[in-house]
Amino acid sequence: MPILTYRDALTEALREEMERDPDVFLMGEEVAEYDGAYKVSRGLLDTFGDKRVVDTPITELGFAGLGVGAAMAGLRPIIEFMTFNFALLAIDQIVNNAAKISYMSGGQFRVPIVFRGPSGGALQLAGQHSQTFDSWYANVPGLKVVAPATPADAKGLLKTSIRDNNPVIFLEGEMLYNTKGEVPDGEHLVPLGKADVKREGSDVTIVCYAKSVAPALKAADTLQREAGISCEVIDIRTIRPLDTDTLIDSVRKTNRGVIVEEGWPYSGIGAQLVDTIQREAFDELDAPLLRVTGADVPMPYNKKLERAAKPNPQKVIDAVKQVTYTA
Amino acid sequence: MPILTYRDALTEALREEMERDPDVFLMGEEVAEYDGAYKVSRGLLDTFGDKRVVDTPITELGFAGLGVGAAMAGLRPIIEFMTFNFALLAIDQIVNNAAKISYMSGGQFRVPIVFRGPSGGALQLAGQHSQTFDSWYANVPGLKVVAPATPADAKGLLKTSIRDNNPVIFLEGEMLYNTKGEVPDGEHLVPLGKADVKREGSDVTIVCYAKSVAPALKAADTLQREAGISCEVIDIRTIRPLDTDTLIDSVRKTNRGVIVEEGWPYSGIGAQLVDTIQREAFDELDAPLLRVTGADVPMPYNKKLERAAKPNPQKVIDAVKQVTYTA
Amino acid sequence: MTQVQTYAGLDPARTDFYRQLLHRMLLIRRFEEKAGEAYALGQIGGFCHLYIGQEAVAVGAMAALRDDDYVTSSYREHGHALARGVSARAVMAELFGKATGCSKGKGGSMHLFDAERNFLGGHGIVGGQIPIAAGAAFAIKYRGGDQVSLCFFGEAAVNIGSFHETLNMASLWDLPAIFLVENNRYGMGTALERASAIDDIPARGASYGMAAEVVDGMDVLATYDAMQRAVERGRSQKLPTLLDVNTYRFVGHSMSDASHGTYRTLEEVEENKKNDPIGGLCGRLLDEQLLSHKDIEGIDTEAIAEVEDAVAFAESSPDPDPEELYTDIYYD
Amino acid sequence: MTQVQTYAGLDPARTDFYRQLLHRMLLIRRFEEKAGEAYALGQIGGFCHLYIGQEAVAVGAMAALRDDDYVTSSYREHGHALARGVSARAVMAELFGKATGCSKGKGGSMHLFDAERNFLGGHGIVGGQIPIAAGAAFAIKYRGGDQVSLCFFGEAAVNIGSFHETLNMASLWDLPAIFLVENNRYGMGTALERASAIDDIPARGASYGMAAEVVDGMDVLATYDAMQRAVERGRSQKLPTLLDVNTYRFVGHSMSDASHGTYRTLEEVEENKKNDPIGGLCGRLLDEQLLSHKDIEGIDTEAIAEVEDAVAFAESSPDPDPEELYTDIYYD
Ligand SMILES: Cc1ncc(C[n+]2csc(CCOP(=O)(O)OP(=O)(O)O)c2C)c(N)n1
Ligand SMILES: Cc1ncc(C[n+]2csc(CCOP(=O)(O)OP(=O)(O)O)c2C)c(N)n1
Ligand SMILES: [Mg+2]
Ligand SMILES: [Mg+2]
Repeated sequence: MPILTYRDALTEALREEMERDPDVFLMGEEVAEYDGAYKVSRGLLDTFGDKRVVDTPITELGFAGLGVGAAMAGLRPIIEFMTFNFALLAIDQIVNNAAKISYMSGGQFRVPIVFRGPSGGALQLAGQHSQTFDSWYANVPGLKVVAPATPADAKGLLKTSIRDNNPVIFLEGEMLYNTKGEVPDGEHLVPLGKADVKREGSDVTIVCYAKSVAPALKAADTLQREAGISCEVIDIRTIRPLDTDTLIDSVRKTNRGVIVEEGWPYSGIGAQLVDTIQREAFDELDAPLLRVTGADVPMPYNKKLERAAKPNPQKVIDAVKQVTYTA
Repeated sequence: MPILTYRDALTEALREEMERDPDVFLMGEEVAEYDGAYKVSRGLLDTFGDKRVVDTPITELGFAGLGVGAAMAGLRPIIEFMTFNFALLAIDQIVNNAAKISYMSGGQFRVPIVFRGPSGGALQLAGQHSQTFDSWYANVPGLKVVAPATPADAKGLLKTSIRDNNPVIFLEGEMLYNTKGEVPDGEHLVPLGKADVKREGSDVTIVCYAKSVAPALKAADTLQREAGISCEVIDIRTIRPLDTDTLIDSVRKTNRGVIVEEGWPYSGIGAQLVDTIQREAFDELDAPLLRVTGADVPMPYNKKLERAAKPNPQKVIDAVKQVTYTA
Repeated sequence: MTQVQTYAGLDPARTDFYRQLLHRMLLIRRFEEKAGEAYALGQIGGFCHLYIGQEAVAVGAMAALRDDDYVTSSYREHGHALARGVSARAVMAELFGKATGCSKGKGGSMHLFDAERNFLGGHGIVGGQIPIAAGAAFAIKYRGGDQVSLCFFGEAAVNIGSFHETLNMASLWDLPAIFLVENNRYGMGTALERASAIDDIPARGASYGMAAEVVDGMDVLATYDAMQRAVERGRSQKLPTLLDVNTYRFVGHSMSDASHGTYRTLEEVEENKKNDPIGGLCGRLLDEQLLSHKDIEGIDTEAIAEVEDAVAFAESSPDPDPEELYTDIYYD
Repeated sequence: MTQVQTYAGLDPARTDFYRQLLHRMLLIRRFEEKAGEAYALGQIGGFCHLYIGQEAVAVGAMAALRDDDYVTSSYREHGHALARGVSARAVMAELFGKATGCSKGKGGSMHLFDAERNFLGGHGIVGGQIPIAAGAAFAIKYRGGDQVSLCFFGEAAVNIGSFHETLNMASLWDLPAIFLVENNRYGMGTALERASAIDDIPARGASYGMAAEVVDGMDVLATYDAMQRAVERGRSQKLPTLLDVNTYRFVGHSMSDASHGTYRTLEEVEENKKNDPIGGLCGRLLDEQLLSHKDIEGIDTEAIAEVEDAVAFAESSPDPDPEELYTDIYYD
């Protein structure tokens, strides 16, 4: 299988879907002439022209809403947010229009649109540029929320998202763009709503997605090696709809769980996973479910403070040791 | 003690704080000449004039941000959103500026501002006007989130919020404005971060706030009367900061909990409460914690569907019976 | 660029067309009157924003459109839906929350939709529909079609960000969109001049290099004419237009708002009612003897009957099935 | 209303003032050059947007202000902070993320703050600072003061909703605000005319009934003069002003953007560099013999020393305590 970066995998997905369906277009700030602020749309303007790869003014609310209207009129827009921090300005269009128009119209209109871009922190981007609102989008009925961790999933999930007839929030990671991995050749589609067991194990279930997969796997490695603790690592991949079955099956087996996410703790994704797991597998739990989250602070600029604010393998290890009472 | 409506209690709080501190002003759509869309600011223009009671254009992002700047320059703005549905347009200013400026400036600037208005559903207002984003605001470090259920708390918490040196999201309820209750005479301040045990009990803890307090209390009544189940009902009142101690103490006693909220389930407030409770009181729990939430759908217009989508006493009763294994 | 159009003389050969316009306006008027009654009876709930006084705008504007054009509106859209050809039955049933409504009872008064008629909805967030309409115009251009996308919104919406962002894009990209400001001079209780630094709405268009026109929205034919120019500009030149259509609502903002008292006087309302768009058209048709009093009465009777039929239909229609709570969240 | 100001002749009596302007511009230039180097060395992280080429704007504008006026800016604000009098030490230490930085190392390059100097910050969301500046202006008016509130933002920000919403309010309410568009002709890689339906920024002001002026932002004295008029309008008439200050950035948008190649040519950049604002002022001071080459060298040496001191200070300053992660979230 070819080795691709996460970035190139996304570019391939965009290219293939634009080739496949002339109704698919890409719109956003700097996506065309500049090849994308993070170069995810590299080369697409050359191939598809400025009708289908459209640079916008700095007008998040406007072009997000324009995408919704274009989708209602039959197109399949892909709206790039330079980062999802800026999507706060557009969130009214996402929540009140994209997510609700199918329902409010009694199913007459569909809104097949993908909102995509990097989400979460990178390095020293400070308070306004280091946030992730995964749990907000997941909160909203009518949206689907996808957050791939690997190049293969980036490609396969983006292709599926573009073909979906509903609004999809597609959360990428600036820190993931340069990561590499095998990506299956040819048509590669990954279904929404299906978790991926990244590593099998028997003692503790570690649930993670997107950027938190790497520290989770690293922690699992270390724990196996140093403490003989066998961790099952589950990458949920799709936040909404959630693959509850895979989670519950795993916890039924391990009787313990740790959830890792980049976002803030209060009512984060992990909170919902805890709620779901304790409800469905109460009797099988041998310890409280623990969470490793981003620190409950605006992201500081200073490198050391920032590092301390983020999830890392050691924090996962500590949590696993706590739930296995080996701390 | 005088009996006041929730609306009049809020008006009194506004009036008293505006009298007390000339830096306090009220701004929003229709707050002045129209006395407020829901008449919460009735009479304030007459008393304080249009310098301190300011009608705005329909410009949520703009006047929310203007409030932040005025607060940085030393005033204490109260920004009314006609409803919190419209605050989505302003959420960038709330999250990126109001919540973060103290931190990003290394504590040099304070942003003493209250964003207030009705939140959540009323009657048949349909998808775009029947939402509550409590869990979104609670997710954000730097904000405080307050949601009073009674006239006394409405007054006491609003006064405290106005005096707080930090941004406060103050969630009122359109369906609560006409409810009545005793309000202590004279200076009445309720601290933020302190839950209120609305009813003592020993078998199950029901956690609720704002509009969900009434169905919780009704359910508790019925359960006591008809099934002999004794429910402790806790109104958290302040969503952030959360009075964890009161919650945990109660669950340690009852060993069971049900959480009631109006919002959508995925990563709602209840999810966080479940996370907190199972973590802090794991060994004391005799049943999974259950949640009663708004249905996971955009709010439909039809009256019966709408009714079915909201929490009600019967749903609380069912959940309590489940956690007491008496269903 | 900024001029008030007045219409000069009727064309007898177009009497049928005038009759249609009159019928649509009367249908809307009678529909809204009934909706008000049904609201008082509790048959309609929620927010309900009547269109009485503004009928000439929807009817005149829509008469200039083809079936394959797109229309998007605000929460004050009963009239737009009816003028677009959505049946009185489907609209009334929607207000009653019934399964037979044009949004299956899920949308209600503020969220009327009709996919067959490219009616992209009633929207409840002020300004929220403006970029949506531009999106439909973008799709037209993308496909090389010659339709236009018409967007209705109130004059208070010109102060919100989405208006600004959208007009800039529409002008920058030459989208065949028509931004029709229904300027009834108030946004709820706030008069235009208390919310807008300048009350010259076409000047706003100029700041995007967009053609703009002031239109007498109490005159259905003047509205129709101005719209024809805008439609032409969209269809053949692929350019957007901003229309400042002056009108007046004879009723309160919504059912909970009195028609006068707080923010405008009874005199002002009465003065404006003298300029009733329906009375105006009737007067001219009578003056030029294109229709008789009896003809007009006949049209009105027809409209009343249609509305009564719609109410009966709505009353006898079923509520949505309880399971409908969980359908249509996703489109399959 | 729309006119380019050109400055006619220097006043020998004001040589000290010119010297100060030159010093500030050189300080910014040298500071930014060093910041670029420190970034390359990994001493500065994150996004870092240099101000090289635009120095006359910050320095000319700020020279027209009093200490009790307010200033708000974007992420490209190193120059604004320095021109406002924040010490090079405090700014450099902030870029280094140190506890001694003007935001205690928590804000970084995009979030410089200085409460003592009413410097309301560097803001990272395009347009996000515009309503904040209006809020300070509102506070001034509320208290009956005669200060003004100056807001810096780029020309690409004029297309965003908050610009529109804020300018309407500022004009409607007569707020003493100055909206200064630093028009460097590009928003990242997008030229003004590819993002704005019209490139006439003062016309945008007209649509709010706001006084507007085009200013040569490569000329520090022209900028100062225009600002004086705007300040006067704010202080005595309590009216807002929109300034379209034409400038050019000689460097890339941020450290990861090349100065030329993708969206502008080397020739264009070189052509604009001939119009260097520092060279321009030096040339005139030399021409009119107000300063000698040696004077200028002395000023530059001083600036370089100040920057080197700042770097040494930043390097030797401590990181914030680990506990600082959890302080300042709330203000007590
Ligand atoms: C963003 C937003 N803010 C506030 C409201 C509440 N609101 C509903 S209609 C309205 C007035 C709108 O006036 P205008 O645009 O002139 O339309 P009209 O009602 O006159 O048809 C307001 C403030 C809303 N729906 N959306
Ligand atoms: C709302 C928002 N959208 C996008 C960005 C990303 N971004 C940062 S700077 C910039 C260009 C701004 O250009 P301009 O306003 O002209 O200022 P300049 O950088 O030229 O000083 C963009 C698109 C952002 N920070 N905020
Ligand atoms: Mg109006
Ligand atoms: Mg620029």
